[in-house]
Amino acid sequence: MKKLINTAESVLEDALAGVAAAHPELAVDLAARVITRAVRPPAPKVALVSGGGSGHEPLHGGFVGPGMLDAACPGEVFTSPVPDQVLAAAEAVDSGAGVVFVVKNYTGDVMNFELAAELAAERGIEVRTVLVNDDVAVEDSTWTAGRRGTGATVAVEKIAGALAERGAPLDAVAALGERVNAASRSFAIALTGATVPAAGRPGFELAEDEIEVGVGIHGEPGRRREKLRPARELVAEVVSTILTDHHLTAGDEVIALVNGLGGTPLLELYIVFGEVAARLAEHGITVARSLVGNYVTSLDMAGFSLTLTKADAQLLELWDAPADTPALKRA
Amino acid sequence: MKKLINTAESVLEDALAGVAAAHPELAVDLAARVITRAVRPPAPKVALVSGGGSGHEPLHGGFVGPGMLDAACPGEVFTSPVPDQVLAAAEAVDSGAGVVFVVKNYTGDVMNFELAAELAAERGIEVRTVLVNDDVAVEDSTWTAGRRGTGATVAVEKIAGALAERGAPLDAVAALGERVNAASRSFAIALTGATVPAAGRPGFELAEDEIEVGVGIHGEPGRRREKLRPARELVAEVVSTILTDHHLTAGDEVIALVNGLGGTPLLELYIVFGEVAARLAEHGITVARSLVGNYVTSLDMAGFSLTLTKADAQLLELWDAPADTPALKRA
Amino acid sequence: MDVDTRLAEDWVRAIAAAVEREHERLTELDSAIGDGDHGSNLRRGFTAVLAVLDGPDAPAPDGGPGALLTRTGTTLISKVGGASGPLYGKAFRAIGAALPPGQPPADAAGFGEALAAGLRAVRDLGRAEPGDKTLVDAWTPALEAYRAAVAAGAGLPEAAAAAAGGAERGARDTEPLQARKGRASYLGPRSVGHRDPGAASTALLFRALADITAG
Amino acid sequence: MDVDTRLAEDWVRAIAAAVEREHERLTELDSAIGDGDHGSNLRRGFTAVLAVLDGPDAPAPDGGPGALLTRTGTTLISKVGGASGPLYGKAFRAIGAALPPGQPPADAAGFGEALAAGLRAVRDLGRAEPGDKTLVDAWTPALEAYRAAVAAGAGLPEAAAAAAGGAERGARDTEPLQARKGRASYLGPRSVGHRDPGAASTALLFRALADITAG
Ligand SMILES: Nc1ncnc2c1ncn2[C@@H]1O[C@H](COP(=O)(O)OP(=O)(O)O)[C@@H](O)[C@H]1O
Ligand SMILES: Nc1ncnc2c1ncn2[C@@H]1O[C@H](COP(=O)(O)OP(=O)(O)O)[C@@H](O)[C@H]1O
Ligand SMILES: [Mg+2]
Ligand SMILES: [Mg+2]
Ligand SMILES: [Mg+2]
Ligand SMILES: [Mg+2]
Repeated sequence: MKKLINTAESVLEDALAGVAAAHPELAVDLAARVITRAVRPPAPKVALVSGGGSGHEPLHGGFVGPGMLDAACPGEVFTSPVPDQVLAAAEAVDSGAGVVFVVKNYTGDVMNFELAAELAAERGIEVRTVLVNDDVAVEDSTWTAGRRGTGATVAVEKIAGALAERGAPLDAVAALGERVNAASRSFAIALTGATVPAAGRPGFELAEDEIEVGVGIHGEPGRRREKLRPARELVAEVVSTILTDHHLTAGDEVIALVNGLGGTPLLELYIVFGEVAARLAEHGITVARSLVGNYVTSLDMAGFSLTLTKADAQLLELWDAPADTPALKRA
Repeated sequence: MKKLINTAESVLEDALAGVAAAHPELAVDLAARVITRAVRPPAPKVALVSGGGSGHEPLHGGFVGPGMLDAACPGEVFTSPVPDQVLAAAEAVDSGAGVVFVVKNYTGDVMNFELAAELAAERGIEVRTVLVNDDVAVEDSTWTAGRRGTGATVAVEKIAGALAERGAPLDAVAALGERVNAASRSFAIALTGATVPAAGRPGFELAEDEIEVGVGIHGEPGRRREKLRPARELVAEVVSTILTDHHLTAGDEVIALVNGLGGTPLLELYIVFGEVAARLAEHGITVARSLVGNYVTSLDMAGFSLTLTKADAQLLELWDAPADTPALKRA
Repeated sequence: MDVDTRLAEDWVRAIAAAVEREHERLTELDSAIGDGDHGSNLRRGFTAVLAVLDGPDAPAPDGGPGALLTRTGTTLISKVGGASGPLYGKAFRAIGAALPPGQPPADAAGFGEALAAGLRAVRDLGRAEPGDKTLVDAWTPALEAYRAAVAAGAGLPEAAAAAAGGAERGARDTEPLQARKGRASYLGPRSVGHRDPGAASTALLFRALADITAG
Repeated sequence: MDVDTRLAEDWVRAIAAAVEREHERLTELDSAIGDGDHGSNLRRGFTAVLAVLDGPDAPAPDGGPGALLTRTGTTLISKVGGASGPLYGKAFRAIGAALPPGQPPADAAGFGEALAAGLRAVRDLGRAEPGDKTLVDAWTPALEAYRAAVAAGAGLPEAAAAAAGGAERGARDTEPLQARKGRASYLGPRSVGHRDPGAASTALLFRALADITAG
């Protein structure tokens, strides 16, 4: 394992010190492990708090700022934050208008945010939770912990964040977050595993011509292993997997996110995006807005995920609304 | 080699199709291989044109837009663009006020842009060339082709771009670009080699505990190979190498860019940035502005580069000026 | 032998030592069907628990075993994260709550009730059924073996030894199961053939109890 | 044997074939001390040259060798990129310019002047001296050997064979050199011990000339 770290144990601490040094527009509480905006928005405003394991940067700290999150609480690498942290975040940003937790659907995240919500309620903070579960690689059945939350988190944080910034009430912000999630589907393919610093080697190893199809963002193996094929074929399959699940039809508009998992060059992500746009055009679906880049990563994993969010006028208008965060800016 | 591509031969073509699909704010001439702004700035305005081999994304196409470049001409992977391309870019964006070529100092880039400048002159376009050569890993002597251009390119394009946007004349824009370059120094360390699609395997291979010190952004090997050490030690050495060359002293302000080479997670880049800030603080140097992320990459290479630009009021003011490009936005 | 504060502390320290010894194996199990952090999660948690026990703010020696175990649970919740943090944290808090202060130290049967409360807390929070390939699959046979031993007249040492055996059997028996809860469930049929990391750590927990109570 | 359009075209096609055959080796040489693209650069260039020669807009058979070689150079400039694109492109354009239309086909001596113009163009643009570890180090001994052969009364076939030998020797002799130009110069002393890729491709170019002129 080769990594630019000091020790495997201090990864989160050292990275937070870097975030603090790099972003005067953020306030980083190194002890509580909470990232907030340096300048608090005018109260009252519904606050958005998100968090999850580290290793997915810029998610979530990179999305703290006007128009998106009020606070992020990063856990250890690939490990959900602890309830104390989430509570500290909620207490730091609640203006009395309540707090929306944006939680990706993983057992650990769900439980830790649930405990934090209980503690917050005890302290008189009103909390709503938006559970993000967009990954169609996982069947949503009694046989699984439900669909994982991945790329849709960006859309939820952007769109619900924009609504909150305009002063909408707690239930409206949470309901919109849920609507964005319900309108979103994702699917990922990995070319390599991810190496957690503390583990020291990749979560899974692939041969020189193998890919992991339907992989998760924590180095969880996918549902099957296959031979690498040209981008065109891989994308065609990913698009049709999502469309099958999503019931998108000709004439629909989408927000499309081609997301790098951390180790894939932007050059390749653009190739993937070109194929996505071409395949969607064949189905009569219009890409109304798009993002191409590393937004929800999985450490050094090579590969990509595609997220399609079915768009309508309200979602697009809020997607276009101003945002000023380290990783997503809109004038 | 595992890459998300269709064929090694069509990488650039396919990626440009993706750029065109992803960015309605850009105009992509797929035949000429030139990226320009979709909306032309009001004429007359000095135009900035840059380009170089592909594989360094978001450089340069990601910096086309208000406040930065007018056009980018991407060559094949790690290969400078050809003169026809550069000429096409210059012709597309010259408003009569002249064109500044921002050229990274590599023999191929220098020659191709030089030929293009001759052709442009023949067509009555006034051209100035700003040569970027910030890489202190290379000695600037008769024993080398001179220092390479790396991370400083971003600062040159941002700052000179801002000045051009305000209507400054050709010589002033070029002079400022040169001043930014002269104020900048960079140094890079790689943890892995980069794999050019057409070559099919890494330009160099490192053992599980080796790093390449003073590496270039084209997979050119560095000046020496060493054992990996903690980020703190690597950064201390990189900072002191740059400071030795740069004559920065206590009280100076810098713009600091911690740049990922493509395969390194943002989490690690923040760790590196934290160390950079701490080391500079020890020297009494203030980080006035910073960027942390993938800006001048080398395909899938793991590693980072540090660029320090000595700042003054003018440079900071222009650094902060509005920009609206895919990879760098400022309100 | 009754469950006094000393025994509770010995147990927690023995678990911490076992986790320190075995964390790489736990992480390896988690790499196969999860995200490769179970060992480091528990290690971080029990390192924090030891720091509490050795720190200026340690639970008072006369505070009773319940307070110590509750504090252990609270510490795990606030340090571990992931799925296992809340689950083990809530479990220890429930065990602690079942050993209230001011009562005489629990005997083997009483401690069995406390362990049952721990399992109930896990199931309430995680909603896993036996057979879902989680730590429930180690804890359930551990508790059954413990109770059977107590019913047959065993004291704490024998009951704990039986529980350790039951937990280890249970952990082993997760191998052929297809996971239905937690991260391993995403793998579908590919989760079959691997031991559940949480069940493996539960086995460490009961083995530690057997070790410290054994002659 | 004189240098007519047919011979010029044969030469260019033979270079293209050699590049197609050897591009992986050239890229490998460039990986060691450069950026690993020299083979694919030249391959892309000569593929384009062949497309021109075979295309609707091919140089007229009666246009003369100069026009064909100039066109080859122009195509290389507009397709290759990198350092080698302008260098070889300018070289071919200079060779072509030295064989103006309306003149009788050059003989061995005349073609030697054209080859010298090619080298001058390379040196004007790249400012490399012999010993800098560039294609100049193959082209210079090739030209010397060619001229020596012509001075000794040789015709084109023998002169070309001599040039090919000189170029190959020159390419081999770049191995102990430390690079002072191009990307390899960044390596400093680490460039020693590797053959320069551009010198190796120049050797292909002269070997192709020898091959097509040989009996
Ligand atoms: N719903 C659940 N109920 C009980 N145990 C669970 C549940 N979900 C996961 N687990 C246990 O948690 C273990 C994984 O813990 P850990 O790796 O620390 O957390 P994470 O899965 O968040 O990375 C699994 O092996 C399993 O035994
Ligand atoms: N200044 C120069 N003069 C002559 N030849 C040069 C010069 N710089 C580089 N070269 C030649 O170019 C070759 C590299 O070509 P190529 O790999 O295609 O371009 P790049 O270095 O831009 O990737 C080198 O091996 C060397 O022979
Ligand atoms: Mg985890
Ligand atoms: Mg090159
Ligand atoms: Mg885990
Ligand atoms: Mg090269």
